[in-house]
Amino acid sequence: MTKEYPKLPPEAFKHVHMDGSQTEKISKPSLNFWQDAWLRIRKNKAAVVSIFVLTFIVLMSLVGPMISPHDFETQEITHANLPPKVPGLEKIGIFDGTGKMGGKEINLYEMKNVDTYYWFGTDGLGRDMFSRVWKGTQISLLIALIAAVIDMVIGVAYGGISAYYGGRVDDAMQRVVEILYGIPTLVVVILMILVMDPGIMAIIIAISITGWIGMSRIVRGQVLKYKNQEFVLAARTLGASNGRIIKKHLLPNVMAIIIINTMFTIPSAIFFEAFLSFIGLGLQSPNASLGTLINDGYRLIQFQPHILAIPAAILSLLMIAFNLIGDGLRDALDPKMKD
Amino acid sequence: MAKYVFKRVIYMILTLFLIASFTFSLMKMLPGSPISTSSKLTPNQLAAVEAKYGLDKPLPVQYGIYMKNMVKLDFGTSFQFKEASVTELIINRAGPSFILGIQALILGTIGGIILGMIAALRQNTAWDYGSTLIAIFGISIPSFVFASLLQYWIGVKGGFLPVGLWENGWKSSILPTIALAMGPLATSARFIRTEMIEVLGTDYITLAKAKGASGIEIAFKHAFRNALIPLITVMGPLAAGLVTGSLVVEQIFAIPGIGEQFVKAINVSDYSVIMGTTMFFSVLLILVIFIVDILYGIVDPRIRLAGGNKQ
Amino acid sequence: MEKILEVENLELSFHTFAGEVKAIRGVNFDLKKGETLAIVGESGSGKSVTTKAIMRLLPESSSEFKNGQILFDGKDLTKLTDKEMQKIRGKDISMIFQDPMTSLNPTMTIGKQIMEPILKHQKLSKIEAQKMAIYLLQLVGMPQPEQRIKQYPHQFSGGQRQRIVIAIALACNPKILIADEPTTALDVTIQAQILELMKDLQKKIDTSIIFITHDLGVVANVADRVAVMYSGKIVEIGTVDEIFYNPQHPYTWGLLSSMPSLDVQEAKLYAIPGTPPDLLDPPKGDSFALRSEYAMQIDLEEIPPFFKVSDTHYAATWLLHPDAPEVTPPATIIERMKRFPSSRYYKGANGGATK
Amino acid sequence: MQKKLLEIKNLKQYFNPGKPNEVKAIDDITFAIYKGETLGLVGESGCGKSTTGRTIIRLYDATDGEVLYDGVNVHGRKSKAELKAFNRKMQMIFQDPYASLNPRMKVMDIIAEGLDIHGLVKNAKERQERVYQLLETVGLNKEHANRYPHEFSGGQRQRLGIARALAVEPEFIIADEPISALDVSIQAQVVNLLKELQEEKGLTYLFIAHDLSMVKYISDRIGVMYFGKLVELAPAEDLYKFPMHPYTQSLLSAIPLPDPDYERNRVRKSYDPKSHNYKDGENVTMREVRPGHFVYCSDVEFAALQAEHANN
Amino acid sequence: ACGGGDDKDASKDSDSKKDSGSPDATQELNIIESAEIPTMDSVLVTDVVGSTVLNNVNEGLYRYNEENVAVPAIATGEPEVNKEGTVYTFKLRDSKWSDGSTVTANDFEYAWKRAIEPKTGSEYGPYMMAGIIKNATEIGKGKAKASDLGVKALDDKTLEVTLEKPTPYFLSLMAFSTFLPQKEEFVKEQGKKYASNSETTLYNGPFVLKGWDGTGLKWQYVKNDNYWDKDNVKLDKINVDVVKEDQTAINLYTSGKKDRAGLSGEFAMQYANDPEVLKVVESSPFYLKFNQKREGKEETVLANANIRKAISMAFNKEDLSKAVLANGSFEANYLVPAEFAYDEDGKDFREVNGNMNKFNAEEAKTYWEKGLKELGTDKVALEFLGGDSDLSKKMDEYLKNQLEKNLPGLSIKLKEVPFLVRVDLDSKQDYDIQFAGWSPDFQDPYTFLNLWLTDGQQNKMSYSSAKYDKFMKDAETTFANDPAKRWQALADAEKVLIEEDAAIAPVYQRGTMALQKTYVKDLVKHSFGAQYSYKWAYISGKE
Ligand SMILES: Nc1ncnc2c1ncn2[C@@H]1O[C@H](COP(=O)(O)OP(=O)(O)OP(=O)(O)O)[C@@H](O)[C@H]1O
Ligand SMILES: Nc1ncnc2c1ncn2[C@@H]1O[C@H](COP(=O)(O)OP(=O)(O)OP(=O)(O)O)[C@@H](O)[C@H]1O
Ligand SMILES: [Mg+2]
Ligand SMILES: [Mg+2]
Repeated sequence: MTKEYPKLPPEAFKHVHMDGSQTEKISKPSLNFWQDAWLRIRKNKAAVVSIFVLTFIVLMSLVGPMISPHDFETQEITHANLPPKVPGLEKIGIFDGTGKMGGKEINLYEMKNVDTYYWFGTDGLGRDMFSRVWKGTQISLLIALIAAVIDMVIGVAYGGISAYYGGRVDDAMQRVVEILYGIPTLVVVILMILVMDPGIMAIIIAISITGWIGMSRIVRGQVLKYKNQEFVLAARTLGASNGRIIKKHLLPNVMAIIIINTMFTIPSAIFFEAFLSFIGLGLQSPNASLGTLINDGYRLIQFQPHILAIPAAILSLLMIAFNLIGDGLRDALDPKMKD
Repeated sequence: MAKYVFKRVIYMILTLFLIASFTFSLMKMLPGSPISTSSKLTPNQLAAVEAKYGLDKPLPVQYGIYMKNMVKLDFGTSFQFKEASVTELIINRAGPSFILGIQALILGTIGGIILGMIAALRQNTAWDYGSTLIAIFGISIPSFVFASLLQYWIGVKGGFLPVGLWENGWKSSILPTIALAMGPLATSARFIRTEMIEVLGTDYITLAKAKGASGIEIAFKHAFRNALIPLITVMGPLAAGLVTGSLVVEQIFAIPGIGEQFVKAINVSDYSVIMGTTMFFSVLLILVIFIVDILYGIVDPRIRLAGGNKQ
Repeated sequence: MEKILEVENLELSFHTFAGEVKAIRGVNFDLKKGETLAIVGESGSGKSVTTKAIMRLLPESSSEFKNGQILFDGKDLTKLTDKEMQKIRGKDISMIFQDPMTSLNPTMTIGKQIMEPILKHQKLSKIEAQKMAIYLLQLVGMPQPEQRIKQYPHQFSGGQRQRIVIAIALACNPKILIADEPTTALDVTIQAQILELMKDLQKKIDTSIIFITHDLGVVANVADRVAVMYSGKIVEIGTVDEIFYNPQHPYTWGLLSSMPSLDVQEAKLYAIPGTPPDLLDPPKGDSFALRSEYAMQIDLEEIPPFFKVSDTHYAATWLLHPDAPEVTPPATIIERMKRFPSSRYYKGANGGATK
Repeated sequence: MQKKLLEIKNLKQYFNPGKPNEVKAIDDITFAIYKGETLGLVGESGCGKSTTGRTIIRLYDATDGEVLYDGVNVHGRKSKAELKAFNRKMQMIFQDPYASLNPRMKVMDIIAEGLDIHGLVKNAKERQERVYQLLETVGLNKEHANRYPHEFSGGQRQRLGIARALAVEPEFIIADEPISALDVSIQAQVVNLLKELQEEKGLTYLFIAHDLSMVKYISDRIGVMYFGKLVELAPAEDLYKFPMHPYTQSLLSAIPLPDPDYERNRVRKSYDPKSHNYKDGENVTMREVRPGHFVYCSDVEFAALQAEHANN
Repeated sequence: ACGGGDDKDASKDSDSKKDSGSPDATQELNIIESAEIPTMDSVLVTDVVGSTVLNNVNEGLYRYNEENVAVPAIATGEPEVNKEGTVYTFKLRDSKWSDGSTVTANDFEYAWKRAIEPKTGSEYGPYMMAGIIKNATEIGKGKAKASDLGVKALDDKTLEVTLEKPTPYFLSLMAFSTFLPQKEEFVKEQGKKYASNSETTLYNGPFVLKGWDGTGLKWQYVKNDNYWDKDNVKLDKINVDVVKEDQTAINLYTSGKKDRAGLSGEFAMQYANDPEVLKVVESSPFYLKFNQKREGKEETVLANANIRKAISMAFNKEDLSKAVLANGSFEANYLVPAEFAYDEDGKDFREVNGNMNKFNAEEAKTYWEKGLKELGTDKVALEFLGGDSDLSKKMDEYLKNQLEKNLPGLSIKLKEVPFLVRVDLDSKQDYDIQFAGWSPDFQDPYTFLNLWLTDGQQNKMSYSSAKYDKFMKDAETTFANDPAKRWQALADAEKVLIEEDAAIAPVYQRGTMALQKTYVKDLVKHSFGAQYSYKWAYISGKE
């Protein structure tokens, strides 16, 4: 380790005065929590793609029914059960309107003398699947959204109160949850729907009956964790009221988890609606949701695969998007992943 | 431990009591009874039939009788099947559902665990993405669609497994089991993946590596058991989910299960069957949750004496 | 003494969301047989990363060896395959971690955890391994080892768990024992016990120890030699007496001065101003210069090389350059230097203190 | 060192009383803190130091005993206004610099929280001025006001915690291991700051730690706790020179010092609570062995100690 | 006799033409049912599946033959009838129960009296007997005892039935399940367990039931060696499985597991030209009911005849049946179905009235505007009560769409509920328009037309026409023994109901389509009552 030390000019050894507090400077731009999360989620390709996909689907669900030349309700019975036909794509041999009939592949548009294009085909009543699918997406998303909001409100309030007040309150409230948890959700929901008029309202109420339990447990766990954190104790020693502590300290911290959990609640609400449709407790026609469309379509897999495939694909895309965004958010909002 | 079990059993009974009361009152709220709507009955016949089912008594009395009989595991007679006792009906029908449920739970969790392990151990590779995709498809495609696809492509087109019905022993159960297992499979795959990744980052895994343990030893001897703990907690809901799935899958595969019968009972307002089946499902679910909690203690030594005396 | 481990010019980076973290920026040191080398430095200076690099325990996906080598038994550890590394880990080199609460697998009996490296690296039967485990527990002073090997980690106190971790590390009589802040999470009284235990064991099995800590008191207690790290580099290395009684680097001065002494009542503690640099964007030149009151122009421009103070003592500061002006260290350091024979402030063995 | 600012009398704090998992976190302790002094409290992990601090500041309701602040019982029934007034007089600094700042709040709001709660500022401008001023007091600058806690290092965070406590201009501050989680080089910054503030504002501190060397540096008097009990209380210098309780002796003997020569010759004493051999019904209490130096001991021990220390 | 209009079970059926070919060695048929057997007690049975099974394992005095004509079965031939047409005396042939004992006249007497006994709770007993068999009505009202019923075993082989009044269609009733015999001794011995599984039931028909546990989804028919006409029964065994999903049924059929599967909707279209497809006409008309008084009190817009007429002509029935239902059903412009009732010359009842209120958008609109003017409004909102099966939902959507399109100002709100809920709402008259249908209980137009008497069974819609009631009264009493006049009176009543009053709007007559393997021969499908007779079926050419 012996070496020749470099020869240096004397001014190199001039003393410079250093102000230690200079290093206290933080060079990074100041970002708030959400900006920071956004920066991080932006690096998660899957989540970004999902956000785009989701945005696209949401947009389409709004404009889709309008851009189609056909109305979602109008029946053209002579055009029933047509496969998809898209101008342009038909030339390359896909979406050209061929379908099965009596075991043979034939162009059904020609057979039925139809010269308009149905991009997603038509259903058994000759309604345009394109506008129906987007309309259905709209309703599914709406159901999911409302259900998620209700679930969030009840779940957060219940879990929050239970954990924050603790002791007897918590004990009693958790017993109730335990009991609710012991009842098969499906059974409760079916029974509830039976006494209500079927329809969106019934579905939403059904989903909200027990859907919030998961959320309440998560929120409770989080609040329990945070309520004894030192920053909350600090607020208490400053004389902060319960309201202030909940509003300023607990809620903002639990928010991330709530949002993540909602990302997973939404697909399950959509899925649940589809299931209710299957057992005949879902939406009333002619309203469509992805669930009812899939339900209409699954029996026709063999002949009219498009009636199932398109809504199922959109449902899957939605699910995947929400799940991946949820995953992405989980990473982005996780304090352990800081920097 | 005994104290803990005792406490749990008390809670279970309480839960069941509440569920029973809840179902009872809901049933009474339902529009259209299987009897009053049989418009062909003459008034005095109606009276006779109502008397037979005990529907002529005031509600509180009916409730009392219902509760009393329930304790004796007697849920009355079905309305749709003349003279068939609901208990017998459930016993007859529970078998196939049970087999399917257990098989699906086993297949689903084991499959999910394998898938999740692969994803976690090969994080951010094609393996990971592939298994995540399978998992998400499992969550996003309704089980009835799976059932239909399997029935057509494997049963009809492939021809090597029964299309439906419950008569070729375990062979008949393969397709429905797969259709049912997709949900649990997807859920457990995602759970295990997340947990494994979490566990693989802990200090004790680093210590195990420092001891010279190989990748496989670490994954299975050290990480697996710890990653399993949270999965066990969701086994209860998973099992409950199978009940949901079974309604559909049984109907599609024409399997004489309890779920299929539940749907029918709802459609024909067969009160006693609805109530009996609800209670049956509830008991099952509560038991599953209970067993899961016990299992939890076995897998996780830290909570072995939960509720009992802490040392 | 024979060198058992040589770390040469080690450079290592992490790839993170925020960018490349240059955690290790040229680390050189060696370890001799049977000695204890302490690595000190403040949080984030790269102590753990250095040792984890030796053990190859860093996440492969995000860490990258940029340069340098780690020679052990003539092999460069940075080049070994995973399989080859597994044979070395736990057998030749073993490690004790900082947090006794989290370093044990909560779902495995401690017996199994102790037996694991034994079964792995020694040709022993299960029964022999179990005997060995009991012996090891006895060695680390655990009462009733026969019963306790069947218990789970949560049934032990923090101090006991740390003993178990030590027992695991000792299982195969390793040539090198790396202890990464093994006592930071413990109470002073338990810390003292553990330190004594480690010293005793070292005598028995004659291993070399790399001991990481930021507590200079602990260093004074255990170390034969000390390496001081700052922002990913070793800034000073020497025998324990050289570092404590004749420190040369302003950072070492700062560290030593900020410890209050039990005998003297200072009016005000010396505190290093500011905070350590961000390794995402390390400053040019001497990274300590920004916080140093002895900073010179050259510090802001060029990274100082190691200057030799004695055969065993090197420091990376331009202050040691033959042309550099002489500076006066802080008073507490001068106090220390008074006790060091080759120091210019030497005042005799007791530091000139009049008692 | 005349006026007693805080008096703790027979304070007890039991967790889960009556249940099998009962913890006697504080078991009957009595001491006083004088205005303007720093009382250090040391003891091993889990001996009840934090609990003592938290009970004093009313984060826990005492199981028994009294805490008198300026002669007023802190734990008595209080109106909202009284409580607020009390909250302004007494503040706390926490151990964990990461957990003690709300990660979702900006520094500005964290520090101003006390100002908001007590209505100490009239408008946004004044609020901002005050926060800037507080930041400067703790050696940070106003640019930091707009940042989030995770952008700060441990030492900086701890200084933020101090600024938050100072915002309401308290007279008495409980510092619960404010430096244990910090690096050696940063510890000194915080301790210096606390000392400076004390001189400037005449604050009174209860300084909790388990590291005797730092405590000795900052404290005027030191109390040693062992398993929920106060076992020794003495002026700092005196405690260090004449540790009397065997636990104190063991604690002192365990502190590693940055002095290799000293360390080579260290003899560690261990403490076994059974060594006292107290008999049933024996009167074991705090007794004054030297002026201001109290030890928890029995009559017999007291006599022995007095004999030993009489002429020092 | 089903009061609902849910078209759920419409798809399982058969054809009735005579096949030929020599039987295979293995005579085993594999079929599908759409629902479980609720009970095998012939006096309690109300559903199609139960009736079908009873039809194949038991035999009454009469049985529907391959041509859907009721012919003597246990009865040795046509009964003796007194000249007022009120006392029938049947002679019984020698036949045996499956336990070897003889079927006696007492078995009939016992079963019928058991059916009328209120405590038994039989729905069809009082319903089928009231007003026909002597004292049945009184017993139903509790004014007489079951033992007073006008049926009597004169000896083991002679059964005498006394009617309330002459009933021209009485003999066709004798093939109905309610009138099957039951062996008293056996019934009493089994007690509550009677007919609750295949072991506790006694059979006297072509087959016996095996492997039915009372609630299960499968059972078998095995040839009954004690059956008197066993030489004409060719099948040895029939395996039945309940499959509730059409798609599954077809998949089972395609994979060769089953010999027959119903077809509907898309499947029907896809298989339309398949040689294995059979089409059958059923005797069930479906129609819209117009409720004139909501809950029997407040008049609805449907009390206006023009509005009703407009609606009844405003939808395309042909498209509906061909394109929407596509299951073999066809347009109906009448109530009494085609190919159901014939006069003495064998002329279809339909030839009298022909079509009424055919689809005509123009005309409908004219009536509509007229009706709206009378009501003094230009907007009408109506609630449409329908079934909740996929098919009926699809149809409801179509109807809604058609009506709203063709009748400006009309808006329809669909309410799709489970069958029992619909029955409940129907009985409370809590709907505006209801989709409903009716299956005949016996082979006479009367079974349909009596539904809309002022207090008629389907008349839960406040329809009341003195003219209609008068025609019906005439048919029932005045012309009871004058077939030609009676026929005309019934036709007139139908004309009033549909054309004049548009009280209901016919939609379609149910037909079914099924896939059936060509090797299945002579499987007889009935157009009402029990669905199938397997007595004559056989397998030929499977091997
Ligand atoms: N897996 C990782 N990914 C990214 N950066 C890392 C990783 N591990 C360590 N670092 C960074 O490397 C630098 C050195 O960390 P290291 O853990 O070696 O510090 P240390 O000296 O051991 O500190 P401490 O006393 O806190 O343990 C730090 O800036 C740290 O943030
Ligand atoms: N909320 C609580 N419920 C039950 N037990 C508690 C609670 N808080 C503290 N304890 C127990 O009381 C005892 C004293 O705890 P305390 O936190 O006061 O110790 P400490 O001296 O501050 O230790 P440390 O140095 O680790 O901070 C411990 O045994 C602890 O487990
Ligand atoms: Mg470290
Ligand atoms: Mg503490």
